[in-house]
Amino acid sequence: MTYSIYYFGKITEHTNCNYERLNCELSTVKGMKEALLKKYPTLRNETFKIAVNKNFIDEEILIANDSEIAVLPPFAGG
Amino acid sequence: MTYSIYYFGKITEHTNCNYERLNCELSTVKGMKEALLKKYPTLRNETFKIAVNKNFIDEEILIANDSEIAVLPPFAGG
Amino acid sequence: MIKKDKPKKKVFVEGPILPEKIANSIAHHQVKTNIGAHDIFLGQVRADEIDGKIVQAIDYSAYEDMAEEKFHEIREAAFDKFELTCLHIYHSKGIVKSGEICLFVFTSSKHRNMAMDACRFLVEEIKAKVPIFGKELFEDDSHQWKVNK
Amino acid sequence: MIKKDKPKKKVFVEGPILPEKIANSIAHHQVKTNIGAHDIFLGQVRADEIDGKIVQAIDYSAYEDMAEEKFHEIREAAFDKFELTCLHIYHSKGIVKSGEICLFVFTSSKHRNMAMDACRFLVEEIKAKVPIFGKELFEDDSHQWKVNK
Repeated sequence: MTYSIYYFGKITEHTNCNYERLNCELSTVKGMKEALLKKYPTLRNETFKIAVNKNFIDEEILIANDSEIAVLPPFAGG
Repeated sequence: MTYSIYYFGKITEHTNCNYERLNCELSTVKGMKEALLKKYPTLRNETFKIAVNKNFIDEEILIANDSEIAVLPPFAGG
Repeated sequence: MIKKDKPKKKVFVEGPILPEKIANSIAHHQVKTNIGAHDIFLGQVRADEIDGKIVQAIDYSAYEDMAEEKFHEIREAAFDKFELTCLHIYHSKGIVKSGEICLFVFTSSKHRNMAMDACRFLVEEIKAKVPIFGKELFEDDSHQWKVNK
Repeated sequence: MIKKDKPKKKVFVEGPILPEKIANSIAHHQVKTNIGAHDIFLGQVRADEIDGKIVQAIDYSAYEDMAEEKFHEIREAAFDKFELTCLHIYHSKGIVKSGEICLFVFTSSKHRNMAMDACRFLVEEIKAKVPIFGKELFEDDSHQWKVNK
């Protein structure tokens, strides 16, 4: 599977990039979280949510190939 | 007693004036209402409140000489 | 009536409240950097249809001395009830055409809830307690007197 | 995600929201003579002191595609829940200095309650659901990331 992953706000201070393409096994949101924490161990101290194609989905649902994944720190609008 | 009486809004359509000085006996708000209805019988169909020196007071309290009396139709601010 | 020591602020403005006045008010608050939230309520004259006739304008009058006192009391009550940085109230007198603004209530606070709660409180208090009268004028020179609900 | 037919309105503006923009928005509503009440919420950047350092500005960024979708959903929900004539939302991106405005929510209705309820609903929804991020910048070039309560 290939996923496009976007990072925002404070998360980018851990990843040092806003965007990357990740090749990995078919995954769920939960699996994706674990893969990210493995790649960027310091993310463990951050609060974040994962959006799939601009929506929050159940952690156990499989993420389709070519999905747009976003790693989002707490919101601060307004 | 002498009272200064001010009329506002729709009330002035019954009194045909904004202001008059009224000489009458020592009176309460209740008594003042009755005197006004006697002088301007068509006021009977109107809703109004009487303010004494810019406040609403108990209907039974005596109104001091030289008080400023206002006859106020329903409010429409905003 | 007990005399208050604080000077009363003038609330009434002649004719409609212009958008530029609102912009100026907002701009004046940019130096107050402890403010995080503003709430603004604007009352606008509606072109209501009543018995087939359309309201063209409202001619506002008031028992001004009492009204300014009531505005002052309402303002003090709001400062007691809510944590506000500042608040401003303006109301028209005289002719305000339909589509024009007749009431401008402006509250500012550190956080949003206080600003919004205070703004609502002020609007309700003004409508209920301030002796302002509105003559709704129709095209054919007839009129009717507005009553707040 | 179901595709919506209605065009989405642009919410993001570069830098602070200027008082003149607010005045223009208000002025544009004077032709809508069925409106009786407007409510406006403004978010302003506070010069908060954090560990002895003062916030100079917030640098706003967003997951813009998702944010515009969320704004659209929130707007549709407000129109469903409240009887509104119209509503407008603008949010800054990029640098907004302390004292400047970063959020402008504008609701209009025939009567006051709907406008005020809707405005409050919108502000809460925006704060909770829209992926916008704020980097609070201090004088010494350090920063911290803002988190909504």
